[in-house]
This record gives sequence, structure tokens and C-alpha cells, in this order.
Amino acid sequence: MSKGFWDVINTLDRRIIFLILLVCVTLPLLLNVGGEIRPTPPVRRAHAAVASLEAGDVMLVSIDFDATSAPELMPMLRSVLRQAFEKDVRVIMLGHIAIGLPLGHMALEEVAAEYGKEYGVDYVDLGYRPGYIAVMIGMGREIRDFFDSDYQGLQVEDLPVMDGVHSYADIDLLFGFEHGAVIDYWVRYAQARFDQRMAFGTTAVMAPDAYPYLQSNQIEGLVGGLKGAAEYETLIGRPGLGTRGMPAQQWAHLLVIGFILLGNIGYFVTRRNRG
Amino acid sequence: MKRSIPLAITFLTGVFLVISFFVPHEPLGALEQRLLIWFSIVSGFTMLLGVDNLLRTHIRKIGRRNSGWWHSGFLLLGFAATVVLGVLGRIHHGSPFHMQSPFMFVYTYSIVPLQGTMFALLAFFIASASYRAFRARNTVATLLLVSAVIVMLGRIPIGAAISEFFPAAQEWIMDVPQLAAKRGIQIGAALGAVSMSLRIILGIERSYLS
Amino acid sequence: MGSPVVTIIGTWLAGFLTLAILSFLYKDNPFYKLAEHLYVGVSAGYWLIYVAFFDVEPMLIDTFMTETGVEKWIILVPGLLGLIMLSRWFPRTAWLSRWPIAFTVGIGAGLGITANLQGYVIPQVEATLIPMTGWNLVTLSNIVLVVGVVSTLLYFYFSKPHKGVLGGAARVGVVFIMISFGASFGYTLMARISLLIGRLYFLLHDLLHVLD
Amino acid sequence: MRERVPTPIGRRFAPAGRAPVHVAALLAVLGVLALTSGNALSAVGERLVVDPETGSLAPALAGTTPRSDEARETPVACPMHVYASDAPDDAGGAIRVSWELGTTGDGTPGSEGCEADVAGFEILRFAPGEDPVPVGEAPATDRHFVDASAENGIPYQYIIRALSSVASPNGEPAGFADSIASDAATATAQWFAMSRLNALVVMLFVCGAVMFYIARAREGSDLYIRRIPGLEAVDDAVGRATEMGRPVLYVPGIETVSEVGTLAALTILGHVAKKVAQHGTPLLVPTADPIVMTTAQEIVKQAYAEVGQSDRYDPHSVTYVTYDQFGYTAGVDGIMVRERPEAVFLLGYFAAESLILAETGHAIGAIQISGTKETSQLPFFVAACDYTLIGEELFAASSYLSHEPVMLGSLKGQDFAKFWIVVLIVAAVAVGTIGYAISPDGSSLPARAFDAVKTWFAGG
Repeated sequence: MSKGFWDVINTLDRRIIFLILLVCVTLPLLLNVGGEIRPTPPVRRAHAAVASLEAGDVMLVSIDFDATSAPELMPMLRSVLRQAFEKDVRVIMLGHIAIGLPLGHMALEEVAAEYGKEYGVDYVDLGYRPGYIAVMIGMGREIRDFFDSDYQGLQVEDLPVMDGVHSYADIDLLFGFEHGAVIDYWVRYAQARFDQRMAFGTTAVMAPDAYPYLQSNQIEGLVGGLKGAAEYETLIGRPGLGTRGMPAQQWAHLLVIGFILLGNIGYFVTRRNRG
Repeated sequence: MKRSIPLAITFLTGVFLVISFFVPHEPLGALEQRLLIWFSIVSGFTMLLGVDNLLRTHIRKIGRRNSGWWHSGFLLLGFAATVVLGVLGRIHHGSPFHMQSPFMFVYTYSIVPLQGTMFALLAFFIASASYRAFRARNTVATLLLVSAVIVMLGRIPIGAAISEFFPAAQEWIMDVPQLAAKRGIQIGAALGAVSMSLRIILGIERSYLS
Repeated sequence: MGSPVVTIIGTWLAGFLTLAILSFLYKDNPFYKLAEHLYVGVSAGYWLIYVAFFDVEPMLIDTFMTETGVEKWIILVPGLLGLIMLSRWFPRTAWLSRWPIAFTVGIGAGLGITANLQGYVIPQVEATLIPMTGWNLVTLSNIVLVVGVVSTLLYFYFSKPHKGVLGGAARVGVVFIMISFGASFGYTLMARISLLIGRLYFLLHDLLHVLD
Repeated sequence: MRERVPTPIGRRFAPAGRAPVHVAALLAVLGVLALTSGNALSAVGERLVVDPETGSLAPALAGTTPRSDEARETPVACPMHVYASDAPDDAGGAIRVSWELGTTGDGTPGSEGCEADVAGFEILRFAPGEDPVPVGEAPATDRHFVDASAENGIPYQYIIRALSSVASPNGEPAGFADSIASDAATATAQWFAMSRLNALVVMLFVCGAVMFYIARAREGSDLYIRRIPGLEAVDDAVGRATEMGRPVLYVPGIETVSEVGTLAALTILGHVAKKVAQHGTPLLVPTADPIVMTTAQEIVKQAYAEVGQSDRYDPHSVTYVTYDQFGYTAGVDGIMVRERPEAVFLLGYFAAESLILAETGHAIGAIQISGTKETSQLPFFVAACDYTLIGEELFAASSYLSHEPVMLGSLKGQDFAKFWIVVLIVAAVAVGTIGYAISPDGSSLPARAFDAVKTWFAGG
């Protein structure tokens, strides 16, 4: 190959990379090809944490993401809710990112309807209160100090699902869905101070940050990214969006690896030619 | 006066927050929570200053007929429509975020796609950045490159199909060296943060009101 | 909300905004500029509403209305601090705003001490205290882990020249840091592609109906 | 996940899942005391309690809801020992109640069979001279309950009522058994949270070291600080922007000032603003948080004043964009492609937008200096920026840039703390390894010393 070719490769316009990537992700989506999914231990542990709950136990679900992370977190949120409602676990939803709570609410209503659950009796959406650190610390004393009403203004006292639920002591598991630093605050405040049992679904980016918590047993399980969602879907036996996106992932990964290799070959060829 | 009062406020706020952390006895125990609520309220008022600044900037652009000034017009329009719909949602449905509130139209059909798409730009940028940055220029750069490629391969099924090495190596790298460096960085950064916080509380670091 | 017409109009609006933002990848253009300005305006309004109804209203106004006794008056202190912040609107009194600024900085600094020690230093040090038992792969990994934590920490040693033992340790630290960054980068790729899949799914499924 | 070395004393206490180790130990001691004192009698099938005054069995309690007659036909046979103690580390108002299912009784099933019968527990409380009233419920798997409705200073006693899982025709639990009353416990407020003793010690150590070296630096002792390339480049970057007649863009992250990374960004802004003011280079500081905006305005204005350039200060240089993470990113990207800054600073708290900003900055050919403590974003800054301040370097930056001995002293203090943390880790791991080599069961002295250190860090 000529030296000119590699010079072009080395200074490739990034818009060409963009275009090829776009094609590489779109095609498998349109063709809908499948593949095998093997659950990894962190996802198994998260699944086991929910599986350890019994009917009537309380699971707190925290929506700490917004639309930006919905593609990764919504599939796993649905799976976790399905698993919980299947076991007749009481679900209390709240969130520290108000802008994302409606997404959580949509998933909650959707899955609750699948299992014929009743609002206020089997599940509740407490909504959002500002100042997540204050809320997290305050919930160790009394949830009603911050959430005296639910997202639509119904008094919490009138909702049977909240009977006997006052603080972390009454919450059997916290399952947070995280796309940012809120997970650190959950661990720092609810776990470190009140020893709350917790598991998390995070974006793939946040997952490495949460690994230390998993390793130090501060959290019980971790579902990371669309891949984790696909694994969770496999564990509960309900394939969804997570499973469907995996082939496109695979193509895109191979493409990026290919580009890295190409870039390095170009780098070495031109360096050798220059002597 | 103009300097010592703010320094004293910072000092007292910081010191009481720390004391409140260790002393559960009232009135100190609940102080942390109280101060954080206060912080939220002060932030709320300050939001008015921010919005005022934004609106002024764009009204000025329109007034001066800067190039593309009409974009600023759309900005003001979007702002006004959102605020009006939010207030309507609060009045008619109790909350702007109620599922029936007109505010949710703005949320569902502009905030969600705009957020999601801005974020999705990252798919492209991560490809271009890795193409450009991951060149084996020296030992250190090579390490970066090799660990990135192993993890990328280990994350997808075809990596496992090529060799069981890739998923296993991916797990190991994430669990051991990745975790170790992250931990080292975090402990160091935490010490730095404590030290800086202390300098601020003691008034040594005071560029914010010098 | 809810009627089919609204859904169709909304979906097309969302589709337009999605494509306008994506067009930035080619280059800056009037469509991106329009979407960008709309986004800034709408989201600024959004957060104003949010702070007003989820922050000031419940925490300040509701507390003042419902509390009795001394609590009712204490809550006016942050209200007053907030009002003092607004003194920036008047040049003669603008200096007063340093009081609430000093308060907010004090909060950050106070939390910075306890949260970092209890949240990072103590648990992370604790998790690194691992006895090496038996000669096997787990032990090897644990040795690598401890060496990695220690050498990375020493890389940040500022007050001695990085020569000799410290220099060696710091170089090992750099190796760990680079492996870590590469791994995080590679690991993140999947998440970023997921986001693109999410948007493409919207375009192909919700907008164009070419996906089932 | 690789296997983990078994932790001798886990962070968690197995059965209840949440009790700190010292509470468990306390309960164990109390349990032994209770058993040996001969009070471990219980009421079986009948609502009998031990009279708190006399210790004798008292007949059914007055004031509680009478149950249907079926109750006595299908009794739950669960002798229970109940312990109540003040909940630790709080402002009072809470008492921790725990109980065990006994294995003895007058011919009644043992604990396992007993547990199978229990549908749940009801927690009853009484103050001296009062009738027991229910204060809460607990599921059948729980063995403890925190009564958060206690008033400080009142000696409360508790009775645990086990409810049968066999339902009566009217749907009520068909039977129940009450425990004997616990010893009295009083809710008190603590002046010190013992579980945070480790945090206090570490805080005193770190802050003490920092303050000590600051004091030493004040006395004028000479301090060496290693080069931090990213900070050496600050002047060059501003200089290049000045030469090209293009602005400097300073992005202080997306968080508010309660995040300590933002405070670091703001302190560095002071130094950058001074340089910019000296050169007369235009400065753009778009912010995502209004408090950051007001603080940054003060800092920039002050920087211009300090170098005698107050008249050059442009009040429009520090602006608010929007609090929305990606709205802000879209806005800053717009500023980048239209204002074409020559130098871009990305310092403070960043989340996913880090790479969008850094790649756009790269595309416009700006020299970029970034820094954050967020380990998840550092790889992107390292890949796309010219210089990156990693973690602690960000916090060291303002000290480094100021060149003031006092500030540099605090860096020395951090190093001192870091050194001893390293020594501690290495020493503890060595001692633990030796200890477990001598005695794999952890009974040797070094192994126990290691466990003690680890437990102390775990807050036990």
C-alpha cells in the first residue's frame, strides 16, 4: 500500500468514523439478529437480593436517572419490578432526579398493571423531594418528614402500602437505578450510616465506580448497562429491549476495535516510512 | 466587616456540619439536615439570579440584532412556554409533573429527546476519541490501548467465542488493577478534598470572597 | 396529553429535535443552533419550575405555614439568606450576597470533610486490608490489588521528588492508572452505544414505524 | 468476580442482616445474662406476662384487643426472650428491641417448628403503670425492631406477640403467644456517635497533619513540591489565547458548591482569572448552577481588581446557561464552535458530558486543560485533552498555583497522611498474612490484631 493511503488513514476525518458507526448500529437493529446471554456474578447477586424478599417485604426503588440513561436503565427497572411484583413485594418508588421520575413512574404503572397491582396498596410513587443528601439522612429518622404525600399529593398516612414503613429499618432492600453520583450518596449515607441493604442497577459507565462497593460488601448486587439488563432479563426469563440491543452492541464494538487497529497500523507504517 | 463576617459564616457553617456528624444529641444531631434544607432554599432563591442572567444575555442579543439573534428569540419562547405550562400544571393538577399536566408535553417531547440525543452524541465521540488517542506511542499509551481492547472484546459474546480469555481477562482487569487504581485515586482525592475543605473552613483559601 | 393528535405532533417535534442535535456531528448549523437554544430555554424554565415547586414551596412556604412555635421562625433564616442573595440586583448592596455565598461554601467544605473520610478513605482502606492466605490465583490477585492501591496512592505524593523507591512506586502507580483508564474507557463503550441504540429505536420505531 | 478471601468478621451480622457487630455482642451478653437469671419463662397459648414488679406470671393483659376464642385452640408456641436497649448513636427517641425464639417450653415445639407457625410479630410497649399498647409489627423473619416512637427518659418494657399463621374463620390470625416482658430500657440521646469513632480519629489525624504542616510553613521552612504538568501549562494556555486574540473558556463543572470538586474549580478560577486580567484576554465562564455563577462572578471580579484591571472586568463574562446537564453541554458546545476559544479549562465535577465537551474542544483546536476527581470521567479527559489533573492534583492545584508557603504546607500535610495510610495498609496486610499463615483459623495473636484493625475500620 502506498504511503499516501496511510497518511489519509492517520488523519481520517472523524465524520467518516461517525457515518460508519451509524450504519453499524442501525443495520443489526433493522435485521434483529439474536445471540446467547450468560449472566455474570454481580447480576446474579442483584437478582438473588430481590429473590430473598418475601411477600409483604418492602423494596424501595430509587429513580436516580433521567431520559439520557433510559435506554440502559429502563429495561432493568422493568425486570426488577416484574421480579418484585411476582413475589408480592411492596414497592415504594422515589427518586432524586425529578426530571427522570416520570420515566420511573411510567415503568411502575406499566409493570403493576401486568400483575394487577393496586396503587397505594401494593405500590406507591412518593415522587421527588429536593436536596438528596438531606432526604437520605432524614429517611433514617422518618420518611414522612420528607414524604408526607405521594407524587400526586395523596397523604402517605392514607396509603396502606406505607403502613409501618418509617425509616430504613422498615425497608428490606433498596434497589437504586443510577446514572450519576447519587449512588455514592446512597452508599455514604443510607448504607454507611444506617446499614441499609442495597443493590443497584447502573449505567455501564457507573458500574466500575460501583465495583469497590460490591467488593467491600457495601452493596449486594450490581446490574451494569444494557448488557446487565439483558442478563437480568435472562435470569427472570423475560427477554426485552436489553436482549434486542445486544447484536448492535457487538457490531459497534468490533468496529471500534477495528478502527483502533487500523489507526495503530497506520501509525507504525508511517513512522517506519519516515525512518 | 465585609470580609470577616463571610469568613465567620463559612467557618461556623463548616464546623457545625462536622460536629453534627459526630454528635447525635439535640440540637446538634439534626443540624446537618437542617443546614442542608437551608442550602436548598438558598439555591432556590439563587435560581432567580441565574434565570435573570440568562434572560438578560439573550434579550441583549436580540436588542443588538447580533447574528442569529432570532435563535435567542426561540430560547425566550421556550423558556416562557415551559414556565407557563409548569404553573398551569401546578394549579390544575397539583404538580407540574402530574401525568396529565401540560408540562409533561414539554417533558416528553422536548426534554427527553434533547437530553437523550445530546447524550447519544457520545457514541460517536467515544469512537473518534479512541481512534485518535489509542496509538501505541510509548509504553504507557500501549497499556491504555491494550487494556481498552481486551475489555471491549471481553464485554461482547464474540470475544468469548474467540477465546474464553477475553471475558475472564475483562473481569480480572476490572476487578483487580482497575479497582486498585480507582481506589488509590479516590483515597488520594478524598484526602485532597478534606485538606481543601479544611483550608476553606479556616479561611486560608478564600478566593471566593478575598 | 394523551390524545392521538398530540402524540403525533409531539413525536414529530421530538424527531425533529433528535435529528437537529445529531446534525451537529456534521458541523454547526442553524438547525443545531435552534435546537440548542430551545433546549437551553426550555430546560432553564424547567429547572425554575422545579426549584419553585419542589424546593422553595415545600421547604420554605409549607414549613412556615404548617409549623408552629420556634420552627416557624427559624425557617425564615434561610429565606432571609435567599433574599440577601438577591441583593446582587442592586450594586450598592451587592456585597451583602457574600453572606449567603459564604454559607453555601461552608456547607460544601463541611460536607467535604466528613463525607470524604467516611465515604471514601475509611471504607476503601478497610477493603484493602486483605490477608494473603495460601498460594493461589486469588492471593496473586489480592497482592496485585494491594500493590496497585499503594503505588497509585504514592503517585500522588507531592512533596518529595519522584526518584528512588518513591519514583519506582509512582511509575508502577502510573501503570495501574493507565490500565484502569483504558479498562474504564473500553467498558464505557457499551453504554454509549446503548444510548445511540435508544435514539435509533425511537427514530425507527416511534417516528418511522420501520421497526416492530 | 473472583473469589474473595473470607473476612473473619463480616461487616454484616448474618441472621438479621443489618445489626452492627457490637450490638450483636451486646445482645449475646444480655442473652446469656437473661438465660442464667432464670427469667426465661414464657406464656404459652395464653396471654400471660411476667409482672414487671414481682416477676411472677400475670394473667391476660388488660387493654389489649381481645381475640376470638379460636385463638386458644391453635396456639403459637414460641417461648421468646426479649431484650430492649437504647438505640445507639442517635438523638434519643428510639429503643431497639430484639427477641429470640426459644427452644424450650412445656412440651411445645422447638424453635424450628415454632418459626413455621409464626405469621409475624406485634410489638407491645408499656411504661410503668400503663397498659401495653402496640407500637409496631414485624414480619416473621425479623428478630429485631426499632421503636422510634419512644420518649426520652421513660423506662419502657416490651412484649413480643407472635401471631399464628393459621387463620381463624374471620381472617384474623388464629392464635398468638406473648413473651414475657423485657427489662426496662430508656431512650437517651448520645453526645457522641461511637460508631463514628473511626471517622473522628481519621479526621483528627488528617486535619491535624494538614494544620501542623501549615503552621510549620508559616514559620518559613522550605518545601519541595513536585511538578504538575497540567498546572505548568496554565500560563502557556492563557498566553497562547492572548497571542491569537481569542478567548479563554473556563468550564467549572456541572455541580453546585456543596460538591467539593466545584470548590476546587472555583479556587483555580481565581488564578486563571488573574492571568487573563493581566493579559487582557477575554474570559468566558458559562455555569450550570446559579450559586456557582454568583461565586464565580465574585471571584473573577476580585481577580481583576487584584491586578489593578477592575475597569477591564466584563460583568457578562460569567453567565448562567441552565442547570440541565445536557442543556448546559449543548450551550457550551455552541459557545465553543462559535466563539472559538484558544484555551479551554474543564475543571470540577463532571459526569457523562465530559467527553462531549472535550471532543468538541479538540475539534476546534483549542489547548485543553481538564481535571476532576470523578474516576469514571478521567479516562475521557486523558484521551481527549492536552493535560489532565487527576483526582488529588485538582485539589492541590490552587495551592500549587498560589506558591504560598501556607498553601504548600497543606500539601505536605496530605502527603503525611497518605504516607501513614500506606504504612498502615502494608503493615496490616503483612501482619494479617503472617497471622493467618500461623493459624488459618485466625486464633493467633497477629491474626487477631489484624482482625481488630479491620473491624475498627469497618466501624465495629
